[in-house]
Amino acid sequence: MQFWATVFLDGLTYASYLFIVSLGLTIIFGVMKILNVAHGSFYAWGAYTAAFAIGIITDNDLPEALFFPAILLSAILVGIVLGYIIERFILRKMYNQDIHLIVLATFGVFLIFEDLIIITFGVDPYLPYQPAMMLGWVDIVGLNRGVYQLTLILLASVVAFSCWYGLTKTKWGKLLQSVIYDREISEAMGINVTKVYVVTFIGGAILGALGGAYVAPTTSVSPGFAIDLVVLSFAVVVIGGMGSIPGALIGSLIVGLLRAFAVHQAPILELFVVFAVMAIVLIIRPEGLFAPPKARKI
Amino acid sequence: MFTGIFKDTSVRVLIVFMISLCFISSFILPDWMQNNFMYGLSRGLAILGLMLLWRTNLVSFGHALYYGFGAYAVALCQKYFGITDILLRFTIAVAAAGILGFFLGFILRKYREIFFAMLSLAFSMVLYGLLAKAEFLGSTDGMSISPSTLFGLELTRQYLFFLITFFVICAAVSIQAYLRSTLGHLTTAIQDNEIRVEFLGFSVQKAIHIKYVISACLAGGAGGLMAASLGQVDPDSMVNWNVSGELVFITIMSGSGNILAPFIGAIIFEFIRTYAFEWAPQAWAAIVGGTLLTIIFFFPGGIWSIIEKVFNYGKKKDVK
Amino acid sequence: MSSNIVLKASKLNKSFSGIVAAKNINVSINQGEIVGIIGANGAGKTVFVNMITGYLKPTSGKIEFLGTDITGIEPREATHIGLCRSFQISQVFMTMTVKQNLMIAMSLAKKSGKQLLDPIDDDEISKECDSILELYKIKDQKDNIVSTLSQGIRKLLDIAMAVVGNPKVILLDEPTSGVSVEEKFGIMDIVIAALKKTETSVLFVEHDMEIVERYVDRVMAFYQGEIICDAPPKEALSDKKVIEYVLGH
Amino acid sequence: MKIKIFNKTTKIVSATMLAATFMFASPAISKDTVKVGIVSFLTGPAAGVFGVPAKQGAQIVIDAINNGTMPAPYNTKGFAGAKMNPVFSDESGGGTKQVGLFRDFVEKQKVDAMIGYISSGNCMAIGPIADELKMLTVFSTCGTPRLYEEKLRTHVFRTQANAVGDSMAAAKYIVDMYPNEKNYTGINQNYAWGQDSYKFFELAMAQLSPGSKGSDKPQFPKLFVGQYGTEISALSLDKAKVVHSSFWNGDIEAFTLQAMVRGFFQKKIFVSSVGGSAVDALDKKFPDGIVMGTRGNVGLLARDDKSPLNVWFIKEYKKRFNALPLGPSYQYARSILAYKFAMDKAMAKTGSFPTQDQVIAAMKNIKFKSFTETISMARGGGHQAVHSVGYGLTKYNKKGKTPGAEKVKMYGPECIYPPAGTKSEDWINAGMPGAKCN
Repeated sequence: MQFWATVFLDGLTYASYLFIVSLGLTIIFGVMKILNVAHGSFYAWGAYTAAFAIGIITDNDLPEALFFPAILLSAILVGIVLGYIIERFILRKMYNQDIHLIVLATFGVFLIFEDLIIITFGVDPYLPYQPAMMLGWVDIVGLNRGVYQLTLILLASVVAFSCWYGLTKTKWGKLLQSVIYDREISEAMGINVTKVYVVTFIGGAILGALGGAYVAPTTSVSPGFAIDLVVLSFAVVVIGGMGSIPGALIGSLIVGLLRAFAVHQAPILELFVVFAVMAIVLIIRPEGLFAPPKARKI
Repeated sequence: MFTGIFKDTSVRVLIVFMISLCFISSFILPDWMQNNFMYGLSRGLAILGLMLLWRTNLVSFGHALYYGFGAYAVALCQKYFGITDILLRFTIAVAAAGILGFFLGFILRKYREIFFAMLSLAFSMVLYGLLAKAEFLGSTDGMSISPSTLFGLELTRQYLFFLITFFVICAAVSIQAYLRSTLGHLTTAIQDNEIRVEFLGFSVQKAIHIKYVISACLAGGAGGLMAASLGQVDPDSMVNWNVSGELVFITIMSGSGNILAPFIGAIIFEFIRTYAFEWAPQAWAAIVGGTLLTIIFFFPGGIWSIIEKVFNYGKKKDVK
Repeated sequence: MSSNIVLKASKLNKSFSGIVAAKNINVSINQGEIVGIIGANGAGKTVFVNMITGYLKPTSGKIEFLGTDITGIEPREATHIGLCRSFQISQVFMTMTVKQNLMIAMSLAKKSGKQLLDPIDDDEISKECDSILELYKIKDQKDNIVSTLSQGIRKLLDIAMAVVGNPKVILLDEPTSGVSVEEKFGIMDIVIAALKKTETSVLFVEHDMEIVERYVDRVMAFYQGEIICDAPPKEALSDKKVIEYVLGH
Repeated sequence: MKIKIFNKTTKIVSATMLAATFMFASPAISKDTVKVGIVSFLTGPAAGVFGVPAKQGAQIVIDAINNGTMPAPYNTKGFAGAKMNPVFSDESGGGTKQVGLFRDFVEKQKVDAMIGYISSGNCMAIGPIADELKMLTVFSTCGTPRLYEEKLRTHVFRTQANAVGDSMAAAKYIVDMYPNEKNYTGINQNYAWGQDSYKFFELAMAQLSPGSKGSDKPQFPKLFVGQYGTEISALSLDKAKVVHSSFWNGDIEAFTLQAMVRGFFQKKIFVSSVGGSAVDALDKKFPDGIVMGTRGNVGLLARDDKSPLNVWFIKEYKKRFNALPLGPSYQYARSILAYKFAMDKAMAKTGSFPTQDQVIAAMKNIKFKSFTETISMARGGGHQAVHSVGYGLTKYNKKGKTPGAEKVKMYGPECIYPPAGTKSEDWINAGMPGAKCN
């Protein structure tokens, strides 16, 4: 009992973290049909900026309550700035290009931003542990849990809900879905697709950054810590179905729980299992478990 | 298959280029450059393989799977059977990758575009997951590889380089033979119109499968030679996803114009890497990324298109 | 007569999830015969053609080709046994030249197995291609990239690629659709002349009644998946069922 | 026809040659400078707390020796009189890439020696190549015992003792301080260093604490993962109270943080063989009472050591980088000292500027004075250093407002390393014959 509860909770925490990051990735793919490797940069920059902000707050002994707004703001800031730059100056020039070229371009962008981090923030690791420390821990089924990590689950649920609401209940969301469904038609219907793209990309970027920013307090923010995450979130997105939001949710749950179980039972399979599932899903359901609807083209 | 292959301009240029490369690098250029040529030519084989797929508009974001598989095949054969003969090493690497490619091909030949890319990525990461964690495979340390021999004799770097060049020539020439064949043209035709190919009476999937296995063999051979010339294999520099990305990058950088392009591209990449690392050890990734963007935006045809402009060579002979 | 029946379809039925697209179709085509298939859109013409060439599998029924049962074979096998087709929207390799298109088609028809690894530019095949280009009057276009050529030329190339293996039967799916009025007779003259030479039986789907009257020996009129009339053009086009359901006046 | 092709190709060839001559660049070395490649992590997760402090430690000593401002016994100017011209390079990117770079250093940059390397994975990769290319190489930090136990090296030295001692000492410390703890588990990075560290910890425990039992699920996460929530749960569920870890770089910090906020250290006895760096990074937040090692009498454990070299080093380091030197700073500086010692010794012997072979001969079996103790290259055929290894309990020093340690125990080399020529594994399993512990 305790064992399964633990595995579940570990998995859930990890899944929440994956979900926030891969949600941005999947939305960007769904709308723009772009597989954005540079998503890792959003994550890393979000983390660094948040770490930086937290540093400022603690150094000046500002009230600890500021931590959370600071985290949120740095995510938004990073998302808007990086998102806009990349969309405006790289991707917009490539929309009609071959999809593989675009992936490669984002790979290039990723490499560049990796090093820009070192130039901007230096190589010393940042340890913005204060928020996590502030919340302390609670005992769940006889096991201490960092409260901060648990709030990650909360954040993920909030993001998931607002995302669902935004897409299904608001005008903007409907707009977005029509673009996802068929770009040409929507353009013909007079939707300003370029505008939709910018907003989407920035939105996705903010989510990526938020993932990083929120995880920052639980880890040592050091150069190159986004590399593994990029491909991991790819796995999540592919498993769930590229461009599908419920897919991202299910995908991250599957990956999170599987990994948790592997670490507890057979640590050696930890990495293997995730990608094995990715491959299997692609083989039996190439479109992913939750493939978004596709416009039929004759 | 090979009848009159040596009348082919591309083949002649390739051979002359390779031989003169051997010449200048052993008599004119400083020794260290030989390493870069060696790595460049070895990796070039993998690029050649990706180029083939690219001509059918298939881009594999997991070709490091075969690259690494070939390399580890060499490493394991040394560890367990003490095989160090370069000919054996090359054959083993090619065969191992070929077999793997043959089986995965049955699945992958059904896939196109991003799904093909993603599934290949998944397969390569499965291998990575195993190698990085399995202690008997050296986990993230990988394994070191002793210098190659030939018929029991120690090989100097010099001769290793010559042999690699020789392998490369053989491989490239056979690829040219393949490209000028009906089958070769067919695969470019597939990219153009699959339905027609089916109604001309040839199975599209079969054609793609054949091509996939060929490119797997090339990537495997590349990995094998790389392992032999570097003396070390490890998952992060042989199998991880960013290695695949790097390979695709070099492919785009080289351009799909000609069988010589991949090798020139790969060699240039080696020099970029070396100098980026020497001049800016903390910003080499940015330099590589910058080059990548520059190529994509300003030279979509890759280096080969530049060479064509400069020498206005190869236009008519080009298969496309 | 029955001796030289090349293609025989009996009791063909096809339905897509309940909707009937072909109902109890019985057809037999003789060697060298030229048959026109007419009918309003959705009458089941193309479905019929697709079933014959194996692009669709009939729900029930039997197709015989030179006496052997070929029901539901793969398109490529159909091609191999000499049952070819052209397409409503011409299916050619846009990025290649006319000659290259035909070279690929020809060498696939002539070569097999290891031969496929021999160089494609092989003199005798090249000669044969030229003669076909000659036959289809597109020789002067042979070094142009297809995407730069007119619909008419593409149609001709499309058909030429279908006949390289000199098939017994060829199905032309609306050979003149999308072709300019000036071109259409020219094209048909060329095609029919060429196919008559090789004694190939032709089955072609056509909307254009001028074309039908002018070239076919026999007309099959389709209506709601059924053949409502199978007769020489004169009678067929004066048949009142046909006038009512097909010609629609 | 032929001629035409020939023209084209000659063009291509000449172009290549042209390009080549552009790239032509290899400066000649005069005898008044020695060019030395110094490799440590300058990018990636290991840069901040390992690579960069290591580089800084080296810089201080190199400059001091070049200017002759180093305290005795290293107060003579230069290395065998020659100024050292260091070329710093990045260690990240995996062993294969490092091997490629090593070849560049030797054949392109024509260095006189190579110093450094932190990751055991890289040392395992570089070792064979160094011998193959006949390049004097001094490893500073990496600790896998395989390096010399697989085969002796001709051109490779290591001024840092290997993992055996760290694990032995850890086991001894546990036995001394917590004699009743019989169950232990571990979390170690999944590569040479982590695997060996835990392996020898297990072997040592089996000998030193009869009836002790290792967990059946020790954790071996991949390097640089950064998220350990699940591993921490797994360890917490494990009934073993002692948790051994050889984590280093960003990982130890990430782990400490994530474990700290879950009250992990209150429930477990955590033994960290390299954790020193995290202590400074977390400063006063770092939990007290963690069994902390620094792989030798350096860094955290050497803060109060009053020997003149050490005092000088800490002072200089503070002055220049406004921080305290960490373990790696000591380890790299130490390698530089060993190199100078050998150069001068060879110079004194031959009377002229020594060749590489003379330097190698000179470096074998040396006993050279390091910051806190004299280190002898007494193993691995005179190529492998041994020195004492200490552990202590972390204790924040309220007055000095600096992290520190209490209950520090140092274990001498003769106590924790096998005698020369014996394989560590056999020696431990045989019950450590001839071990001299005080």
